[in-house]
Amino acid sequence: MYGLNLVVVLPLVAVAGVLVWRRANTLTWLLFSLIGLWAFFKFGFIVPIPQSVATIYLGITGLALVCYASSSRERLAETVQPIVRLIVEPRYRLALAGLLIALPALAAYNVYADLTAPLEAPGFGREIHPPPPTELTVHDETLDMATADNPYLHYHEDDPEAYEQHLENGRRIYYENCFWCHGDGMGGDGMFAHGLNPVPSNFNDVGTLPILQSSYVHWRIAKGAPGLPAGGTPWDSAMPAWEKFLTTEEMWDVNLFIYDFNGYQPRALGQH
Amino acid sequence: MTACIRKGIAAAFAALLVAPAAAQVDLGTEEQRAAGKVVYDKYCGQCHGDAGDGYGYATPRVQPKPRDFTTGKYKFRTTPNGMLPSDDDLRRIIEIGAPYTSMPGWPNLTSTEIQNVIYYIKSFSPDFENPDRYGEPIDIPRPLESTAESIARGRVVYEEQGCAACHGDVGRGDGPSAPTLVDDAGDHIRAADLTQRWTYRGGPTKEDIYRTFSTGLNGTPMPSYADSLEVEDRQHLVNYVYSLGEADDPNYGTLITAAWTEEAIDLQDTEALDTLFETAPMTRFPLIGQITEPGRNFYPSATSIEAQAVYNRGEIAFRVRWNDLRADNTGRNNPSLEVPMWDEDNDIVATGDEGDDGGFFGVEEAPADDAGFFGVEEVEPQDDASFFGVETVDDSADDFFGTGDDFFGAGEAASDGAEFSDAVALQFPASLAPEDTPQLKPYFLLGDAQNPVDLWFVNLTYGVADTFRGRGSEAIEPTEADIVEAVTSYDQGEWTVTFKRRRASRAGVSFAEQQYTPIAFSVWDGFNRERGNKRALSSWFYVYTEPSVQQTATIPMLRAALIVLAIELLIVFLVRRRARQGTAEESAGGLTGTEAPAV
Amino acid sequence: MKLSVPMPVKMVLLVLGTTAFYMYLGQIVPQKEEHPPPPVLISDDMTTEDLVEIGRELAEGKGQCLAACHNIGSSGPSRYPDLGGIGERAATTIEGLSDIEYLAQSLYEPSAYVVPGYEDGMQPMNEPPISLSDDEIRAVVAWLQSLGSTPTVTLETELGY
Amino acid sequence: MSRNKILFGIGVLAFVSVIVTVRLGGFLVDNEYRQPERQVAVEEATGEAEATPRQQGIADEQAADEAEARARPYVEAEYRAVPFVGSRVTVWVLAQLHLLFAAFVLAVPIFAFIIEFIGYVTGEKRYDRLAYEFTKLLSVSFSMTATFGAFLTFALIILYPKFTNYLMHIFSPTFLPYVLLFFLEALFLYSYYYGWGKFGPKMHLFLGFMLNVVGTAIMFIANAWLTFMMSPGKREDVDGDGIPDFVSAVSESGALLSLRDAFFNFTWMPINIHRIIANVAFGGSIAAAYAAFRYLQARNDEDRAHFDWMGYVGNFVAIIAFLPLPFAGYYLAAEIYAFSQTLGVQMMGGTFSWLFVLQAALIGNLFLGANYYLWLGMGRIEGTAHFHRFIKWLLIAIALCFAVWATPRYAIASVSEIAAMGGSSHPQLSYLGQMSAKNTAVNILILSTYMSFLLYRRTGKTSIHPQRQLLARTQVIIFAAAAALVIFFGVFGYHQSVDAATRIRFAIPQVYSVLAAMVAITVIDLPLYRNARQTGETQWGRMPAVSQYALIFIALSFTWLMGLMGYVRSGLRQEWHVYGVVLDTSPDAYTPTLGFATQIVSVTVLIFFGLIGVVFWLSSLSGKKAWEPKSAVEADRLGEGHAA
Repeated sequence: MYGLNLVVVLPLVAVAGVLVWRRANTLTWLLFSLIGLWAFFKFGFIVPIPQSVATIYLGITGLALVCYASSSRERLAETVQPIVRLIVEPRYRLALAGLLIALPALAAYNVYADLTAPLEAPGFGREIHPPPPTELTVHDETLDMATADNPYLHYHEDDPEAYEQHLENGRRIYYENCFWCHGDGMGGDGMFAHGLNPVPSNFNDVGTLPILQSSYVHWRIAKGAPGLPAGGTPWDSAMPAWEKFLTTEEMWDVNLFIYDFNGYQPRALGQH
Repeated sequence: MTACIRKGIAAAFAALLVAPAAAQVDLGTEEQRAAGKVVYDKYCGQCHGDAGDGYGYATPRVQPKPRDFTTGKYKFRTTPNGMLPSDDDLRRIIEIGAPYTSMPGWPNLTSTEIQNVIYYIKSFSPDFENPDRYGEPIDIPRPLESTAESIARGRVVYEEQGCAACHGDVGRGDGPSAPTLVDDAGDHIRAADLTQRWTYRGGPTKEDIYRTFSTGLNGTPMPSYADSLEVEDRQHLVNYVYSLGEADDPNYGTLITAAWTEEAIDLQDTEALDTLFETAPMTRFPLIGQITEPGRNFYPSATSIEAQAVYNRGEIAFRVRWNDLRADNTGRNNPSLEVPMWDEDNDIVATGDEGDDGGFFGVEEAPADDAGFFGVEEVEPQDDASFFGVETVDDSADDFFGTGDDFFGAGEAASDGAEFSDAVALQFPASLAPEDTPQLKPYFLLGDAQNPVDLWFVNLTYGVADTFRGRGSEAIEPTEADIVEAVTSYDQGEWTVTFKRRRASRAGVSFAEQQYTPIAFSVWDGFNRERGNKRALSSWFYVYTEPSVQQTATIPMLRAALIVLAIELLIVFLVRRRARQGTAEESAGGLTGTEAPAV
Repeated sequence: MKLSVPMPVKMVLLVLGTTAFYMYLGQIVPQKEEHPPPPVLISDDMTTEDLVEIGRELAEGKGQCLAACHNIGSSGPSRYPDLGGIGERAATTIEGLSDIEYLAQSLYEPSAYVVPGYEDGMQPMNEPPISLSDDEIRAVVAWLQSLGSTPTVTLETELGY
Repeated sequence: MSRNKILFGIGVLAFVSVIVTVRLGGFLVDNEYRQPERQVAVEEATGEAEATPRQQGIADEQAADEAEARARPYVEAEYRAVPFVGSRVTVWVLAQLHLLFAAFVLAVPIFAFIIEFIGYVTGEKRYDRLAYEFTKLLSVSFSMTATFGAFLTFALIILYPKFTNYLMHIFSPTFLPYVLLFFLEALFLYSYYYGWGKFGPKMHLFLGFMLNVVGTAIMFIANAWLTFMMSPGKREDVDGDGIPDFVSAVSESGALLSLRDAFFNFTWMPINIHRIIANVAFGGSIAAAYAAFRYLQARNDEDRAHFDWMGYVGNFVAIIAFLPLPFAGYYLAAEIYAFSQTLGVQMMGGTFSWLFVLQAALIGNLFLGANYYLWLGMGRIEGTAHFHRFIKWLLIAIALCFAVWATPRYAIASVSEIAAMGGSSHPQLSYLGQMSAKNTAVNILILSTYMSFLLYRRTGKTSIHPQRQLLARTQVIIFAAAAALVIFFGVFGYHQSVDAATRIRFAIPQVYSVLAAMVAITVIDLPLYRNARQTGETQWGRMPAVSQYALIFIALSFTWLMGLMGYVRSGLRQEWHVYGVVLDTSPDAYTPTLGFATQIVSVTVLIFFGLIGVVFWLSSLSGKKAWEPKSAVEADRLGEGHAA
């Protein structure tokens, strides 16, 4: 749901509910907030968020919690008293000793995990949908990207038969050329997808086709990886420039087909 | 209403009368098949053909070929050899697919949809109406434990049954007969590489392996051993086959860590070299077909490659290994060989004549619609013919009869002489982007005009390394700026190639310590007629030269622990001291401080 | 004795700690040092091929053509026209102007002719902040010609400016 | 032997040994290669003592050197270098220090004057005293500003002679007015400060007013110099096509065409506006830090109460000025973009894009610190417990906005993370990395901080307005509506039907709804709490020490932020002294890394705080009791002159 990992999020919410119900004290709340948010940032998303961002968030969280704990005398006392009691009162001696050992151990483990983490190739920033050019020339035909639309889309209303023909042609093109990477079901999981980085575009995804104009998709089909701006890391992408192999009509047909197959409408033309 | 009930009772009686054989004939209702057709037309027809004849849009470029549903032959079944599959068998393949083929799993389909599709698929073949073609699913016993004895017994069975003839002595799919295997349609079919369990089409578990032995793969040379082997021997065989592979998962990596060594790297001293590489970390990288530039390869032979690296003060060495069903070390090959457009389509095989001197690749050319498909860029048929003709006449004669073949009997190899040799290449950027712009790399496919790449190429006919500079697929030129040495060996279906070069380079990339260098791989299988741009390749990965002086984790760990402990003790000390001191400040805690006591 | 840290010490610690924290933040973000483009020298005996090479360097560096404005074959930013194939188009863009004249005009007086569909936003290349010399502009013209056609400019060519 | 004698002895000894060493060294050098035998031989042969070849050689060399020195033409140096640190860092640090003190000196009179005016109108004495306390900080800071200004000028002339000369060429006519204004500034400042209580209130206010006018004028002149370096000209639609053209103030070779255009150049006014607002915020925070310093030093309740109040007012001034600062910043950035796309792209997308993540961290800290101080301030007033429950929600809102603002567009991520995300943007977080989300966050931050103020304002008071319930509810509704509008535009911007250009334009209604809400709520709040019944006494001076450290933290963050923004404003020009006209050809022409810049900024900030500490200390002296002799004997000996 919304990219959240419910297995982690729901228990956290449940614990929070219990704390509300049991009227937990400030210290418990603070500890819960810190640990809970840590768990949320680390495991709460189906697609995990990068470590660097999680660190920023946790830093802000920590700062906010300190502010909260010390924002009034009563609250500070509420927060600090249990800790002072733990340290001072003899009956907690065992717990204190445990804590004294556990925290350095945790720190040591953290260092260990850091140092022995498997090496990784250096990362890079990549724009998934980089800005398109304003104008696109395919096979000596220049399109204004802002206003161009699939020339066969209108057959959907005008001439269903011709529409079907274009769709069928698009289907042929797709399964002759595209499905090795983009997948039989267009999930971006074709038989070669596992060898590619970045992974091929997933056309089932609501964040791909519906947010793009069909002219954008046409640009991507026609110019492929070599036509990407630097932000799209053209050197890594395996998308061919299909204008070398396909006619303009064929590219528009496959464009039509992938939208139709997934039941999406291209994003409406922008007002310019 | 009553009519309905009556009809139902009648149907029940009818069912009772024709049982038990007819109970298995479940062809679904008209509506179910119609519903199945809708799903089939959307998701299946493009490969299996709208008429179920296994000839869809994708078929010409796909290997193994999509199932022809009109024949009623299915590979992966729980039913005895020659029988029709059960619905569950069909469902299993639809749900999870067949790995490393173009048949994906369809997790997006509901159970009902799958059932409907099954009914529709069944309607393509009249066999499904014949109760005699149905067989009881076999009983798959619980797998035996993989003891040494069991594996040893399995090995005996493996040898007795002649498995090695196709699958090779250690299971790399490199048996002497492997190059000659064809399925019922006459297409070449690869014997499974038993060492790479994740590529098993029928599944990687012991149950899956047992099932394949016991039922055979209909339509392929893989027979059923249900009659020739006792259940127990099959189970031992399962254990042996299972022991050949290391994992169910290839664990593909993204980085080679080049291990530091003080020792000299001598390519000629095989033993020392093996010792060097024994400890270097090994990474397996996925290989895929080159399908973006002309000379596209939709069914590459190699699906993965293992790589290692070691380096010392002056030199760096890479070792790569991959499995190949035959050492084609007699032909020609180089990265800039031209590949005619039509050679992309595996479909040519289907109509090929075994005896033809073109081997699997008859002269029939591409189907007509394909010629039109490439429009202006199409290679003219005349050229095709002459190009092909010249090639085959010259090379197959020279190479094959001239040099012979160490690994195979002349009989097997005669029909498909090694026109092209196996080859491998490492690819590096010709120069590294400055440190602060790590994102700039050359195009992964042989670079581009502005950002060239260097290829360390070994044609396994000669076993020496050549260097090429690539500025895109069309502009690959030999260079001699740096000397790369190589040694090669082929053993039991596995190629091992070791490259060595000085770390510093005059024209190409230098390997500094603790540097991430992009690396990519290409593998050519001569048997699969891979040459030039028709090859298996990888996208960019990295090689990291590990620091020559390794640091242990102990001291940093101790330091962290001690610092934390010291802070803890300090806090405990301060708090206790303050608590002892009295009562007044305690309630205010550390907040008010001492300078400004509360009013 | 009451254990307490004196106020000035606390204050100094606070100041040092906060400053150090911000400095640390500044160290962990990606670091990039930008150097001005190196000067490109044009000597009298350069051939057209040399000029193309220098023109390309100028276009990437000092001329800032490719940094934020133009692209070649639709790779890179695309606020202004694609330069891919411009050498071929240049001869026919404005009637009466040869390709060299047209390219020179575009560099010296960009506003004289604006490719339809684009805004007039280019700065004259011979004026600050770009300030290319006439010879450098010849080199850029040679490079532009080489995109899609054969360069013919030499250092003697009259550009008409 | 007395100490003085020992010291004297050591001095003599040192002097003698230096002389001896030098002489000895000279003797050794002279005799190094002497060959007595040969010299004797020559003497014998010719009968006269000839110069040795070596001596001859030395003499020749000297003569040649002298001749060369005489013939050497005068060459004007383009650059001179400072060893170790380099010229750029020297000028950088000096300029920054000058600017920080100047900002303080310009800002304090603004609010001192306003506070004095309030005191004059309301007749409350404490305002007058507060304004005086602020002004006390001025005189030392003023000398500091002048000192660093002189330092900076010398450094520029010595280290960048050619460029300084060029600036003189352009701006020489402005120097005389500048000096005159500076003189007037000194005049007004000292008469304002020393004339406290000596002039009539109106006259004194007039002096304060003039002080501000003159100060602002000085800043405007200096701004012209530095903005000229960034944008040497203006934009005007010359050819009438509706698109503004760039009109350069100087010729191609750099000769001045129009002083008017050079002075009123394109970025001059945006910088003026941005600086005035930023100065007030900065000045307020420094004054608050001074109050904190005094509060922590204070030994009696009266002082504590006074400085608590002063810190509160200083912080209030800082935050109120800070609220519109992001908008002024956007305006400045937009104008820079309009002046030159290259500069604009450089700033937002290029080298400096990470700087703005850093800026987000600083501003987030500022907001958090300011709110925190207000919440602690509720502790001054009795019976405010029921307001504490709001703190949690305000804090959550602020932390959320802070997090959104600090979310980078493209995160630093490892390969496996990128592989998992399918790119360097996270499918969910990438929305937060965009301008639209950040605008939303800033607006909510501002609204939340305003809420904190509002809450603080009503602690200890109960409205006696007849319509109080209705009015309070209206306030809540306005607040909720503004927040809802901001969030609606922020979220709706990402809807499929909205394209990117429209989404960015949604920032305008967001800003207007926030501003409108703040004005409307204030308008309602004034009558609502006029003559409100006091339910709890505000006990000034009843603040925990940590709140005072928070004030110092805020001042520090402000200073650091100013240093950082100075780097981006100056660094934008890259290798140009004057953008597009005078190229920097010194070895320092490159743009340093952000890491290096933050080091320099940190060093500058530390120096500034060291010096401002001295200023604080000096100012605190005037509050101390006059020195008195410790004993009667001493008093007798020293006489009675000190008593005054």
